Amino acid sequence: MWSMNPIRLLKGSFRHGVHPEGHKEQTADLPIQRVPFGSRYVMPLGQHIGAPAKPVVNVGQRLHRGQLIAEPGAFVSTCLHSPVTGRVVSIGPQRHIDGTFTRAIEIEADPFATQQLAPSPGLDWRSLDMVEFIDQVQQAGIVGMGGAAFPAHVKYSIPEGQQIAELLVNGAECEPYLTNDHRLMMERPGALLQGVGILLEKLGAKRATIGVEANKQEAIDILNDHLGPDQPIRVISLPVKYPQGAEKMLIKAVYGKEVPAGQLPRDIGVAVNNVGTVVAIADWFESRMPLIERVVTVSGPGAAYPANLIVPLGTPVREVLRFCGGLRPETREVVMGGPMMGSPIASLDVPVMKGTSGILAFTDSETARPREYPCIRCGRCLEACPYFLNPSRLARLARARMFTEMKAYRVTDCVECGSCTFACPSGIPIVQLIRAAKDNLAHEPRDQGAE
Amino acid sequence: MSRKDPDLLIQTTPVLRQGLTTPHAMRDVWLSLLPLVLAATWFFGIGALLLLSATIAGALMTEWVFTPEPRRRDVIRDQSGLLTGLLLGLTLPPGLPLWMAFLGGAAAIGLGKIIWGGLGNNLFNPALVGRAFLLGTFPIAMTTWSPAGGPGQLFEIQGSLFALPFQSPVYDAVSSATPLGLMKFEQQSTGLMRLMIGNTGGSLGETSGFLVLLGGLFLLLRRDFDWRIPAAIFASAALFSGLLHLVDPARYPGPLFTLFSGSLLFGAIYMATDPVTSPLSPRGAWIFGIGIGLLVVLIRNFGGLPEGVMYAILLMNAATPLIDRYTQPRVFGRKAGPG
Amino acid sequence: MDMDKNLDTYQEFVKGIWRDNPVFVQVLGMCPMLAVTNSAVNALVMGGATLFVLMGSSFLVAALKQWIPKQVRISLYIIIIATFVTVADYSLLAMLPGVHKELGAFIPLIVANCMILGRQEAFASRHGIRFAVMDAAGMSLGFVLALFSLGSIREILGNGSLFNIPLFGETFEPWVIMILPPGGFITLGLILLFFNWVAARKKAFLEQVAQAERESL
Amino acid sequence: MNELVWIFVSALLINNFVLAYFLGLCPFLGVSGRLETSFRLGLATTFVLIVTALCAWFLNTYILIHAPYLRLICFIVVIASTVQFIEMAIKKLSPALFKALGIFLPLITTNCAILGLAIFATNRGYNLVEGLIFALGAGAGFTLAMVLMAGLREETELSDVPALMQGTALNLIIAGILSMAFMGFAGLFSST
Amino acid sequence: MNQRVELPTANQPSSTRLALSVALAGLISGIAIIGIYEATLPTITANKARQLREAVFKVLPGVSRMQQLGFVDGSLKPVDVPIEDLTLYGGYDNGGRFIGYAIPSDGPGFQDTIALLYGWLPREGRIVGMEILDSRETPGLGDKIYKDAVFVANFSALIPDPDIVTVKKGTRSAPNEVDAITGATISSKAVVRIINEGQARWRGKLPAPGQEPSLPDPAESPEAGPGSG
Ligand SMILES: Cc1cc2nc3c(=O)[nH]c(=O)nc-3n(C[C@H](O)[C@@H](O)[C@H](O)COP(=O)(O)O)c2cc1C
Ligand SMILES: Cc1cc2nc3c(=O)[nH]c(=O)nc-3n(C[C@H](O)[C@H](O)[C@H](O)COP(=O)(O)O)c2cc1C
Ligand SMILES: Cc1cc2nc3c(=O)[nH]c(=O)nc-3n(C[C@H](O)[C@H](O)[C@H](O)COP(=O)(O)O)c2cc1C
Ligand SMILES: Cc1cc2nc3c(=O)[nH]c(=O)nc-3n(C[C@H](O)[C@H](O)[C@H](O)CO)c2cc1C
Ligand code: SF4
Ligand code: SF4
Ligand code: SF4
Ligand code: SF4
Ligand code: FES
Repeated sequence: MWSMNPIRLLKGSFRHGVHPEGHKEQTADLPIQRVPFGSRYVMPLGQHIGAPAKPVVNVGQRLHRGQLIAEPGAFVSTCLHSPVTGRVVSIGPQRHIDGTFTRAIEIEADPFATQQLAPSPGLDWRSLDMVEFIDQVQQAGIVGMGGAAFPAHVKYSIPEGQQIAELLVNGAECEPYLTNDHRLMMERPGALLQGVGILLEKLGAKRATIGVEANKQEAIDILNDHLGPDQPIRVISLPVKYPQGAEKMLIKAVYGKEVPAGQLPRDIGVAVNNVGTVVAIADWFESRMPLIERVVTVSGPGAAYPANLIVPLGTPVREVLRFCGGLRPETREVVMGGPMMGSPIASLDVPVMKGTSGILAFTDSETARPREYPCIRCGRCLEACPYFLNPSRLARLARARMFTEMKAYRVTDCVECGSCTFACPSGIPIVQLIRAAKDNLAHEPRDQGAE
Repeated sequence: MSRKDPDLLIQTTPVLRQGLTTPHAMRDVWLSLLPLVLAATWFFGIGALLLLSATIAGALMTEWVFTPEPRRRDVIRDQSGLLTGLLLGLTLPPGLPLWMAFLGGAAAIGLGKIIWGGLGNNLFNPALVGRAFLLGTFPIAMTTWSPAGGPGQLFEIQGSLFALPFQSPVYDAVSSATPLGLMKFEQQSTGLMRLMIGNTGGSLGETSGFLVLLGGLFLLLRRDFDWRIPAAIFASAALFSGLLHLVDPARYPGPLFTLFSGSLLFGAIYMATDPVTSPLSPRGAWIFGIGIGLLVVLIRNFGGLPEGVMYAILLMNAATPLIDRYTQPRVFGRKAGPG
Repeated sequence: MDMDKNLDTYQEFVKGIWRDNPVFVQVLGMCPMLAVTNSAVNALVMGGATLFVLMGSSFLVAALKQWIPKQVRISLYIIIIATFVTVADYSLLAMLPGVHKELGAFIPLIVANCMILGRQEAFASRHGIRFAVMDAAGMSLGFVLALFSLGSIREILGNGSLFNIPLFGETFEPWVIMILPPGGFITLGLILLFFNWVAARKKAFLEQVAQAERESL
Repeated sequence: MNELVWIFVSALLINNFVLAYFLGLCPFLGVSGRLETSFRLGLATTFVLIVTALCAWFLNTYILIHAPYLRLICFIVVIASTVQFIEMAIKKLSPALFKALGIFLPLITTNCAILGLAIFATNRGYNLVEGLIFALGAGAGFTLAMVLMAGLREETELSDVPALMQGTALNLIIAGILSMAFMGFAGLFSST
Repeated sequence: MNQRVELPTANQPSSTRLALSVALAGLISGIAIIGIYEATLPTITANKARQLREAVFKVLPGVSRMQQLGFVDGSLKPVDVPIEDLTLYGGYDNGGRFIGYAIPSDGPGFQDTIALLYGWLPREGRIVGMEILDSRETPGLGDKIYKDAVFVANFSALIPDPDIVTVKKGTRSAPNEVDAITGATISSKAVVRIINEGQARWRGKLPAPGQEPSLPDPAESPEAGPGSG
């Protein structure tokens, strides 16, 4: 089914994109450490894409680690579990990353608890049918850990008539600074392959591919060592380029195929998962551990001691940073996620969530914005945009507030990867303008409807 | 914790930027032109420096006067006005009176840039607008070429430079024909070696093919321009002139002469590549370059003028919005480009 | 006509010269204007011919307006205008053959000048003879003024002379482009720029005055 | 043959109706805001120019040799009514074509490019074939100028053009620069 | 402001009335035009004839009378209406003796068509004068083809054998060479080419020397009817 285009094979990647400096050496060799349990945990009810979860606990109720604390609010929604053994302190508004408030369950850890999960033999996943499997994934609260936090069980609900032929595991980790996926692949190859096995069988895919960028050669070697002789799993080394990890780019890089605009990978028979997601699957089915902790990279020039950490969800960023030496005084900005697509945080009180891959601290030298000059139409943004849009034009249209015209220029296809802004020598905040324009467009139909 | 949290900036990502900025690109271009300036001084005496100062002064003063206050510092800082003046100066004949050069610089910025809204908004190459204005205004002075001298004449300044404003120049020496003029009107070819080294008649900056290529190489390595544009110009000029040469070798010069004579190298490397006035998309860049090459061969071989690089670039500048419109890249996952 | 009551002869006359100048403000009748304004003489002759045609046809249209059926009025205006143009064309050919040669095809093209037809439709057909003629006179004088200023700028810079009288002596270096087509476009563009600038300055000044008055109250 | 090539190239590039003869400036400055419209207006104008060349030749050969003084009136009346007639015919025969081009016809018929073509063709004594080639070149040249202008103007809409320059002032300067660029075609094919 | 009140339909004029008013206007306008035409015709014709005569006399020194000749049915005859492409003017002295031809020719120049007239003495095989009738060459450059007396003087004694050729300024060395104008090479070459084309067009069509058409009636002043339009 997958005819490989020879030219694509030679190139082995998608076209366009940018090459930011990796800065991964700060943490690539640091083994994952566990952050000790603290006292206060905050679990926002909407830390995934879709409807917020509904609390099933009351204030004051005692919890043990891994206990269900909120159930899905809809099909596109998922469960939350308590990251610690402790007590519900409040259910109400808490700081969110963008500075607004969001409903969250606040938990006080029991200082004397061992914080051990009860040992479990796991689940006999082979006997589950598809409906039960999907239900289990939702029960485990698993969401995509590549950043989008899209509930995994929704991704696995393949509509009638579609067939998944290929499982693609996203180990690209193209964002600079981040090494959490890298370490995970090195340190838990067994779990990863286990998870791949489960997904292969349950999704009915014929083959799995783990796509890893070439700057993680040790991970590739370790995974290859762990691969059995006739497993339908292969590990592919990809040239380093941002945004290789964007799923459609990864598919292009691995299979040479384009997912048509407006469609999903599964429409061409591919399921894409981040390595973290796959490990979470393995953890649930092998040892019944729901998604209550994740690997986070703490790095950036403002971080005193960069590290790769296993962090219980809900841990305030402040606590994570304190564990690894805090921030340097020259820190100006803290970003949750990668430096290209992550979100700056307004307060160190926000908690680590399911989608948090990194906590990066930047100083003046990174955050000082270049002086803005007029667009000189150099075309660098065009050559950066992996979606082959015309960011220069989009930015000019956005400035002229010609939002409707932007639709003709396919502004809706933009994934906001930021490559264009990165590449622009005139310092034009292109992706920022695009985001603002998209906001405007999103509100437009409603306004018209009201008239 | 006793220590206070830092005041956190909230600046949307991406945090990182690739290092190059617009003033850097402009600086690279004028740096790469310095060898040409030196060569021009060597061949035409220090009068060349005066001429270049006149165009630059005309350009910068116009830009300063007509830019509203808050942006004045920026427009000087971005160095594009300096570049326009310098590039215009390098396309002028060595004996042009200074007042004309100053006027040319003013026209370049005034007509070519300010009225469009300044840097980035102009649709025609400002330096070439200035040159076209001068050529149309003073056709005789602009086609009177003084011969290239040597270091012996380094400190001799041609009297014609100092013609009073609004007055016709008087030339000291007999004017010399340029290689293209010789070719067109006397069917006389000039050797390739002389074209490369540059001791031929012609504009200040275009005479030494070798140095122009060297500057181009520098810009290529620094990735300051779109290499496709010069590549397409060279390829199409060579192809079309080669075809004509096959038809009638006596009448139409071959590809090598076409490439190395006149301002083709200079125009292709420094002026067609002006990012502001050339197409955005890679496919557009190819079409743009091929169009320039074709027009140059057309004008040189069939037109009334010996040289057509300037007109070819201006005409393709005019077509650039159309090229851009019809060469939108195909959007990822779609069958066609936008628009 | 009753609407004529609130008109003022003088006002109708001057408005065409500056405030509603057909070229600089309304941007009408550009073609003949740019094509022939490479010297002051050509510009004046062309302006004179236009003045003759416009005044004549405005007079006729205003005089005959009761008899002109609405449905065919445009055809009749054009016939009237074309007649005057032909008269102007032959008279010039007989009287000033040299200038006629330079103006060439552009005299007959006065027929197509939208300003003339526009005045018939917008003014002459709705007003009395006196105002129609005043309006036509003002508009044509405005047109002549525009042609003349453009023509003299182009001739002075492009040829160093005005009405063929050299102004700057032998060694003047003419700005050839001013006489060529690009010079026409660019000069008119710059004149319009100047008009915009004056208008903007005037507006700013009036606003300042209003502001000062408000403050002093 | 050579003569025909020169008539065509001259009307198309060297002596472009708009950029060198200043004919048809109203549509050029007024209707060139949108590329699509400009192109269609250009096509419609080319069509009317060709009709004009036919009419002019017919009138010159059969009528005006007897009554030269009726030239102007004849041109206007005959061209306008022929175009009117064709307009009605197109409307009947091909509503699609009418929608694409027909709406421009009334706008064009009285414009000076049309009349200018008739007068130039007469003054130069072109025969039928020469007249048609002249019309074709003039129309193509007009379309070229319109389309280039429209492309440039659409782009300036997104630029920070100073308020004082906006509108006709800038358009005239663009036309001036275009006209300068077209000077490069001077002498084209005339020496061969 | 100008609210137009639509007239009731009953008052609408009938289409015959519309047609009649247009026809009436046409009639009046026709009369006016014929009037001015008749009034100016003598002056205009006289002007044109004078201009033509002056040009012919200028390119054919010594000529004081002329007539329009056309190539019809294989021979050169006096004609009233010019024959397309094949019209020229015979020049005669006071005594009615034939001297030479003034040949009009035109062709593309640097900017636009150049129309010129040149004087040709068939007996001596010499060109003796050239006058530009119409051109749009660049002021200051191309217009030297008629403003530069030195260039025009090139054409006062030229032997086109076999053709005229243009040479670089100052290098004229043979009787068939013309010095180009520096800076206006194209225009100067165009003039030469246009004359050569004129020569080529008439080659073999001019009668043998001595057989030229004579003036119809030496006493009557010849009138060359200028083309209309
Ligand atoms: C970028 C550039 C473009 C030029 N374009 C033109 C042109 O279009 N026409 C022209 O006559 N000269 C142009 N020149 C100057 C000529 O190249 C001139 O120096 C050349 O050698 C022509 O000489 P000639 O016309 O006297 O033979 C240009 C120069 C440069 C540097
Ligand atoms: C610009 C961009 C870059 C991305 N980079 C990565 C990446 O490096 N690694 C990754 O796992 N997911 C990345 N993602 C998310 C993937 O597109 C995709 O959602 C994810 O691999 C799906 O797996 P998940 O649902 O298990 O997270 C990126 C998305 C975008 C839009
Ligand atoms: C604005 C302009 C106008 C020109 N006008 C003419 C012209 O009218 N006639 C002409 O032969 N050449 C004209 N030229 C062409 C140049 O002068 C050309 O270089 C010249 O013909 C070369 O001749 P040369 O070798 O004698 O200098 C013009 C050039 C320019 C730039
Ligand atoms: C590679 C490169 C080439 C340039 N070439 C020109 C040029 O030919 N003429 C010019 O006026 N400016 C040139 N510039 C400067 C700048 O882009 C130009 O002034 C803008 O057109 C002004 O808006 C160039 C800049 C770069 C980076
Ligand atoms: S942010 Fe959007 S426009 Fe910019 S490079 Fe990414 S996909 Fe393209
Ligand atoms: S990279 Fe920046 S300056 Fe270059 S074209 Fe894009 S927006 Fe304009
Ligand atoms: S209508 Fe004709 S004459 Fe009037 S301005 Fe337009 S193009 Fe010129
Ligand atoms: S009405 Fe016609 S002639 Fe008048 S301005 Fe408009 S387009 Fe030009
Ligand atoms: S690895 Fe590319 S953004 Fe996550």
